[in-house]
Amino acid sequence: MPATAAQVLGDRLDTFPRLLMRHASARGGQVATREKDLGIWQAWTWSEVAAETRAMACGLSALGFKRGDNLAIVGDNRPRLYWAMCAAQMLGGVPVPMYQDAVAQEMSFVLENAEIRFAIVEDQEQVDKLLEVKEACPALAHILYDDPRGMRHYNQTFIQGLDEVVEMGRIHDKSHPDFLDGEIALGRPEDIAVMLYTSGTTGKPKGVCQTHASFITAARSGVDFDSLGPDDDILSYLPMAWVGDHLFSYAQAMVAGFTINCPESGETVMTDLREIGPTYYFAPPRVFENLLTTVMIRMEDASALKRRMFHYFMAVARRCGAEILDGKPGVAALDRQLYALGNVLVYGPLRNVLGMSRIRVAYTAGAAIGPDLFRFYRSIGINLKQLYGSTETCAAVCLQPDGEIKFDSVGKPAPGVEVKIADNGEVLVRGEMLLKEYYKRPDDTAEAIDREGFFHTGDAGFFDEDGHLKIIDRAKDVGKMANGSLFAPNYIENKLKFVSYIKEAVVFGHGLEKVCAFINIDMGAVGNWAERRNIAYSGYTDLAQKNEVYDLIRECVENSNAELSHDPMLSDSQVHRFLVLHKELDPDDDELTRTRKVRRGFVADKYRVLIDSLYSGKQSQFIETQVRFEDGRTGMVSADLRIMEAKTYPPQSAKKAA
Amino acid sequence: MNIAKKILLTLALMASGGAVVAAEQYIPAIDYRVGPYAAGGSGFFGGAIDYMTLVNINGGINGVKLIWEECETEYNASRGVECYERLKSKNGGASMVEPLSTGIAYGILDRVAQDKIPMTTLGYGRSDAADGRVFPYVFPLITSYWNQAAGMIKYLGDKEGGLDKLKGKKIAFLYHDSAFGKEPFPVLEAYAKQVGFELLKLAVPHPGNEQQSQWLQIRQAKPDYVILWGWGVMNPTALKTAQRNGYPREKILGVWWSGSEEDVVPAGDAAKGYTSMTFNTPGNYPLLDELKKKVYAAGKGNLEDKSRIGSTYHMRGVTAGILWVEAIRKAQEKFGKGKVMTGEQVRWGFENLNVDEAKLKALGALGMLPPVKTTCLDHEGSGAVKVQRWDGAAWKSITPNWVVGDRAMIRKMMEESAGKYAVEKKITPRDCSKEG
Amino acid sequence: MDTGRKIGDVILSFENISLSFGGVKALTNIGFDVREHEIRAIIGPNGAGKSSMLNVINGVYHPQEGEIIFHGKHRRDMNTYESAKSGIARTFQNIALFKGMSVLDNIMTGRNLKMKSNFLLDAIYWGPARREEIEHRKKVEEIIDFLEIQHIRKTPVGRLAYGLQKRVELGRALAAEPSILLLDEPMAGMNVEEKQDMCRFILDVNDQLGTTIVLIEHDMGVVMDISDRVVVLDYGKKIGDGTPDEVRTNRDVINAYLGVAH
Amino acid sequence: MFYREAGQFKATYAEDSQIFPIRQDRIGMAIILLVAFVAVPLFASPYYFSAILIPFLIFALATLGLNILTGYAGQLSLGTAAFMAVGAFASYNFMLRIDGMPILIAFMLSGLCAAAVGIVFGLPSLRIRGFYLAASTLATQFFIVWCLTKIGWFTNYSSSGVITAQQIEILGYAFDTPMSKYLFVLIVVSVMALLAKNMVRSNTGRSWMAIRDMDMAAEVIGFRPMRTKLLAFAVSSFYCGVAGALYAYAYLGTVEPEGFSIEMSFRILFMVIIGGIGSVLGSFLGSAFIVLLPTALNVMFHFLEKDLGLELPSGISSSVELMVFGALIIFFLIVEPHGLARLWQIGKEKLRLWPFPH
Amino acid sequence: MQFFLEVLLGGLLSGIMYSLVALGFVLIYKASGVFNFAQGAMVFFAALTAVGLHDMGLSLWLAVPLTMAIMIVLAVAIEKIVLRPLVNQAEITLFMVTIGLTFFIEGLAQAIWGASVRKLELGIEDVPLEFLLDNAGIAISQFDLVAAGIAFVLVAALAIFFSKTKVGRALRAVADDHQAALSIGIPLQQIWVIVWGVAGFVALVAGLLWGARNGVQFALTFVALKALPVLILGGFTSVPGAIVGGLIIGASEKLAEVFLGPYVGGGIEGWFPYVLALLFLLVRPEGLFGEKIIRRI
Repeated sequence: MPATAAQVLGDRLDTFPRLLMRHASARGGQVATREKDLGIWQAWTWSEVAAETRAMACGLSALGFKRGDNLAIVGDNRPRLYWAMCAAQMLGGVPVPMYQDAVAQEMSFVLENAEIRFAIVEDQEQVDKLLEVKEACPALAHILYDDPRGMRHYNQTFIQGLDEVVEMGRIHDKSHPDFLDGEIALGRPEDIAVMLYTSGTTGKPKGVCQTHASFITAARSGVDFDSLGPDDDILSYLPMAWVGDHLFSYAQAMVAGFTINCPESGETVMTDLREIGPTYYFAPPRVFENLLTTVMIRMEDASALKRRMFHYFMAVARRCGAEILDGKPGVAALDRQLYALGNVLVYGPLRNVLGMSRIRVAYTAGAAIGPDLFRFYRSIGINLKQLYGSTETCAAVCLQPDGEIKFDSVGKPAPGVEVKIADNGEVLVRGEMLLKEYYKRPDDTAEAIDREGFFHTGDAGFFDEDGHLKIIDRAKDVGKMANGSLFAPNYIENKLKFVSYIKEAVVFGHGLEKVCAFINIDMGAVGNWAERRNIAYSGYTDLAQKNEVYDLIRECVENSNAELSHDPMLSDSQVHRFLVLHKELDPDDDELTRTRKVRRGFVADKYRVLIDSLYSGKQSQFIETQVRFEDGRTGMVSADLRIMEAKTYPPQSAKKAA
Repeated sequence: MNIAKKILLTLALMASGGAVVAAEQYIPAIDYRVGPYAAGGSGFFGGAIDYMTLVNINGGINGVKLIWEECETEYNASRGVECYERLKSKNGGASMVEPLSTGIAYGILDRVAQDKIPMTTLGYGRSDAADGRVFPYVFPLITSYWNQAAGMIKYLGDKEGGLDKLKGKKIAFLYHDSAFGKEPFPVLEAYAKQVGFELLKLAVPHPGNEQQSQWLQIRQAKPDYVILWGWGVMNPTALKTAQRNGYPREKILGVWWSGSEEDVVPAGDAAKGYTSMTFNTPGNYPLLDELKKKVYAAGKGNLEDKSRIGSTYHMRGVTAGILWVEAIRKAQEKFGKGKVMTGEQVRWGFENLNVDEAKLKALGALGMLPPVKTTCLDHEGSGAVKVQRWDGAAWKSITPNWVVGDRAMIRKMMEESAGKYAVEKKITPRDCSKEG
Repeated sequence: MDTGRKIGDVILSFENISLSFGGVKALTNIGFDVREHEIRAIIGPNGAGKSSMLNVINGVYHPQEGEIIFHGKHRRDMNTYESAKSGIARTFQNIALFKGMSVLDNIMTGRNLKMKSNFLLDAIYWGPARREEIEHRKKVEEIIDFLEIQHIRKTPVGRLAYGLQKRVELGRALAAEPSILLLDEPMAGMNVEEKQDMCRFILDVNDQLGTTIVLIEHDMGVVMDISDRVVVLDYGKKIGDGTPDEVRTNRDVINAYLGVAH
Repeated sequence: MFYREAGQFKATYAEDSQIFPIRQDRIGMAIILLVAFVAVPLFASPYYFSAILIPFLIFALATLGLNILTGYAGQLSLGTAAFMAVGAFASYNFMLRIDGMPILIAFMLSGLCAAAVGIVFGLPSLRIRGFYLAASTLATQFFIVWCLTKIGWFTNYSSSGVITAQQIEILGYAFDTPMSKYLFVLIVVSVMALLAKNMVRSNTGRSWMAIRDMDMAAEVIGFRPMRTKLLAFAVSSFYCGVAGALYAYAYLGTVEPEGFSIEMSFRILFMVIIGGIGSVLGSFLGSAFIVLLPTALNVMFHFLEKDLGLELPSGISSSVELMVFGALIIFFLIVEPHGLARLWQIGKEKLRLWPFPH
Repeated sequence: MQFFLEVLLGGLLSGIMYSLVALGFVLIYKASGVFNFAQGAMVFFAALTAVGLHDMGLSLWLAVPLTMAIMIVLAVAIEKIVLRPLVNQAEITLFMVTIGLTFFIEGLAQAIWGASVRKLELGIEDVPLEFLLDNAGIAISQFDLVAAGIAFVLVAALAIFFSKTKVGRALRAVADDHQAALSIGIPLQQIWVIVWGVAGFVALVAGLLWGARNGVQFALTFVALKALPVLILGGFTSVPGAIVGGLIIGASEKLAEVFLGPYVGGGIEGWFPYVLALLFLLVRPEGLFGEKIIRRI
């Protein structure tokens, strides 16, 4: 096979199938994919992966999969599902990875929209979902499953095991050895490589069509940026339908030739992370935040001595850890010594138990990350960086270069990417990694990409003095206060949410005199805090209304106010009054989206009475709300909510200037 | 945590202990003061240490002071070996060792030869070790088990009016069922054959606190004498059981391990009139008075219970002390007076001991122990014993002279046995004619 | 393999089995049969002799009277080793796992009859012994995968929740690749979800591996749902035998047992 | 704390079922072996060899033997010393009566003799359990020592029943110094410990543990109780037999049957329990504890007396040593009823999860 | 025949002495499931304390009750310091802890009273009954008869204690089922103190009798070894078992030693009782009076 592969390839590494073939010939014996299965890390080398993928492609072709067809891929991160993407690409088709936890109805839109004929799914569960919507999607002609467990009695002819198809493909490949190479050769960089559906906060999902060229460009710039190579390991555990996973686990892996590692199951991700100890890691802020919370909670149970040691060295790390990681001068010699000691006693072991000992580079993206959180990881020696991007930009607009990490910016534009700020503050992007189009949505495409070829990200931001991009909010959410100053609710909310005690915050201020806020406390963190102080409480509602909790939250709000006062553009957005809600905002009550974003308008309407009280200067307000429990029943929660004033600070910019 | 640290610290100290070279003659005291045999251990080592204290008070051996260090073995062979190994190289090296335990003596038998440290086994251990050609470093001083057994038969014969009168008699041998108890078998069997008495061997399983069946057998067999070869709790139990079975204790003759106060006192009245062997003549001696005056009056006595001064074990310890000191003194005569002797030199001293009556008299111990004269061939040096009787309050000697059995016969047996050992261990016996 | 199970011939049958302990009769004149590939349930109130029946099947108890016909051979009783050897595996009413061992080791024990290594080879742990160990480990991992207990693979069984222990015990029995599987109240003490899982496993085993299953269970819903035929015992006597529907309408059974429930 | 397990993933079952799956453990073990085989011989004094290390290793081997029986197979035994005696006297006779018998073969054969005796005395275990079995094994203890005392042939008709071990010589090299004896014992013990570990982690060990944990279930899944129990008795006795031979040949040199007394059996049982039931590591820890503690206490008391001038009557200090020893056993059992091995395991877990508490 | 009778009687009387020691084991095992290895040490400690006090000038009538008080203090201390932290631990752990206790008690006894051997006179002469000796030619010790009498009184007292008193019934309840006992409100701790106290009392009686026989010395701890085969034979949990077992063991070991011993070199008493007990167990694994072990699965 290498011989033919070489012929096909030439030197053009411009499509993913060609990259795969190249790896198979250049480093055929090295491990390409691992999966924890049956107790051990099963491994496949590049040449095995190439062979499997070929066979799968041939099999698909034998079933009638043609150039231009879309292939739905549904399931957890399984090696064969990754390979299936490449198999589709070999035949000139387009893989459409879908969220595996979506319910059948949610799936049917994509299936219909993308005119899916072929679907490769993980297991019985996904097959069942597809069968549920099959009526609605008459085009769906073949469902291939990876895991045969429980599939014995599905005797519908259109349901087949992937094994069978691969076997069929092997025979097909043998009898038509040139067929697939020909198909691969037909592939062009400007072909659409993958279609990723964006969930979108409003409206129906849109299929973002990305070409081989754009994803390879995006991947390559990242790979070069951090000099990733075939010896790196990454844990592939994020949904395959998310652009982040596609960039890191597929595109970059194909470009750099590093190993992707699929966890055994959702529950074992943390264990598997620890076992593999990846050198390259990617996670949304939420994951890092949860990790930190568990670290802190687990440390609470430690003996007093150990706890003291931990906090002492964490203080040392806060003081100088990030600077030492950045290789900045000016760290006191004593601090360096202490940090080295801390590295033996705390940071090293901590990285180890988190499974991050071997990490060279870790990225976070997808949402804003709290500076404290960010600083924590960097200070214990994990090279965590932020990147900025979206599905439409192959998740690669800005990156933080090593040594130039700022906690509140998303870094500098990636090589080959042009970024400018529109007059209304919106961030505009141009470069090869832009989407080709929204699938079957020419209007939307035209709206998103202007005539100059700039993509409108919808985010508001600005460049700071060092040329780092700072994102403050969604452009459409940015409003004006009554006095005309900028009001960026998400920015303020995120600031509040970075405190571990606050889970959600909703601020109001657009067109108003001052800013007020609803707060949701974090049950875990505050509960723990309360227990340590022997504050008894019976549940969320009770805990939320404790005086001590209010004082705690006020402190948090005031801290955030103090920080805001330093920002010339946002110092008017300090929170004057707040209340702690009597219930947690919940997607089941439609207050949050499924991705846990606040539905601002809905909340404002639902709690109108509370907002009125906030602005009317009342000290408390009674409210009764209907809630939906997990089992579908509904009930009422009521409480007399206190409203509290928070201290605000005069703008500090004047001083700074002086 | 703290304890562990201390242990480490002391272990470290222990390891470094060997380096100090002292101007004192050092004797490790591998003793036992707890456990079932504590009475013997504390009495014996009490006596030996008391005597050494006295020697020091009197100015040492030509000015050389004696020092000693104790180590508790609990009569356990393994711990005894550890004690020996730990103590042997301290304070410039041990000059000699005396474990007062057959098991420990066996455990260090090879080691003392290798370390060139003489070991005395006063009245126990391998009898054939008296053959100094095969066992150059072992000294079963005064009387080995075999000579003692010979002495017993001799005494019984004398009692009957001649050894030949024992012909046709029945002698029961009631023994502790162990190496110790079986040691005199060859001698007794040889005598039985030679003299023509019937030997009835009765084993008492360890620890010997129940002897009903043995004494019933004795009651039925009605032997003329019972030789009691017991140890520890076996002794009072034997006497008590004899009484309850109506066997006259006057006809019971005990080995010296069955002849201490500790063996008879618990038996109470059942012991009155019982006889046993000893190699000390019970009584008071000027030496004991000196001990009381100089050592105990000064509060330096080793025994907690002063009434035990002069008791069998204590006197036996004093006896051991005398012999040790005399051996060192003898060695100094050859290798330099006032110097500290090495183990090898002390060995020479032990091999050339000559504690005669004049010497004993000078020490204030005339008659307390028989004269001892050792040679390269004979590491025993005496072979004499006495018989004592318990009168309900104290032991009284009942043989005016020292009793000695057929030493020639015993000597022959010893040489045979030692020869066999030498062959097994591939040892070439020394040629004593070449020894100076 | 292809189109599901077919219930085959009788492979095990009992005639007039009577068992007593020191005068107390546990079973009296019990007779029934088990067909290949079927799921056969034994039901009855507490103390009806259900567990005793299972104990007779795999040779823990030896009946005083009666005959057992196993694979066409007539015999007075079974013995534990032989029955294990001839492919009868079981679980126990009160979980009988090896508490000191991990889940993995517990299931590995189930494969002991398939292992040829001896203690000398084991001691050297090189060559055949090691190869064998690894080979069987693979099989065991498949069972672990099947029962979805990957995450507790190396946990000592003593620390597991009840439901999981039951699952591990089933795993141990499955490791022997039995032809007949005796399950003594596999769902006792489980919550609804755990019961559903267990049901699924039992059906899968029966279906995919063709294993004959003899089952004691209290949950009537489950029994009637999954079993092919049901024997009803009461006070050591058989009072009913037949398909779930037949049993459901049997007068004696209703009086003795079901009547209480419905 | 020292454990860095991230990235130590297992790609094969062979890797996963190693004795030490964690790299740091392997390194630790390598260091221990290096110390035992190189550093100790270079730096230790003869005292350590002959009074501490050799008995420690020999008792560790005997403890390992008993642990196989009691810890793994669950059969409580109090006759360990008797099996050691069989080993010691058997090897003596093999060496004595067969010319040119290689010592290692003699040890093997003596182990086999002990194993045979073990099988015979293991037969009651098929019916008797728990303390009843333990007390019954005392029959072994007394009977065997009695036989060795009574039957002259065993001791080559030595008048007192004492035997003197021949020199250890392999291929002309005589192991006659404390260090060489130590190395000899170390090699034997290391190899046998490895073999034992292998047994307990494979089917043999599982069969023992199955019988121990739930004998009825073990029987039902096809383990044969008789075979399993007797195998445990045989293997256990084999280990004890070899330990006994080493005790005679590499440690004491001259032994009497009474030396293998019931106290010794108890001592070994203490080692098993203090060290940790069902743990190979525990056998070594237990042996170290029981062998070293009295010595350490003795040394400490001497230290207190001599260097701190704490004058105690000589009898009392021995008694107090005994009391402290007893109190420490009680203390350790209260702190960790499952022995030192469990204590180490907990500590290791803590280190692995450091800085987290659990 | 007469000799046989003599051996038999002697054996039976010795057996009673064994039973006395075995009784202490049974009490503790029955009530707390602890195999108390320290029973021998307790016998030694009790006897040594009594004699020690007596030697200090106290009359026996004072020394013995005082010793009993000390034994109760010891029982309380053992319960508080040793047993309470180990509630619900495995049998073997509890067994082991009593071994630690053995060392401690032995050390304590010798630290207080020294290691020397002491004499104890109870005022009962240990001589053959002349009447029997003269008429039947059978030597039976007066002392043994008294000891047997005391043993029987003790057993009777214990039997009454167990069946008639409230505490005794509570003890039995605990023995049968810890949980049940707890649920009806019997404090386990208190029970343990009582049971160890009673065992201490039995140890004292055994210590006095054995001490008067053989002298009060360390070797008293060895009498425990004589009690073990009695326990195996009689069952760990049965008071009558201890008595009957003692009688059987005593008689048979004497008969074996006298009539069998001479053929095999003698000294077989050490192991014969164990082998006998072992053979017996093979027939009845739970001992003579032990509760039947039912293997349930």
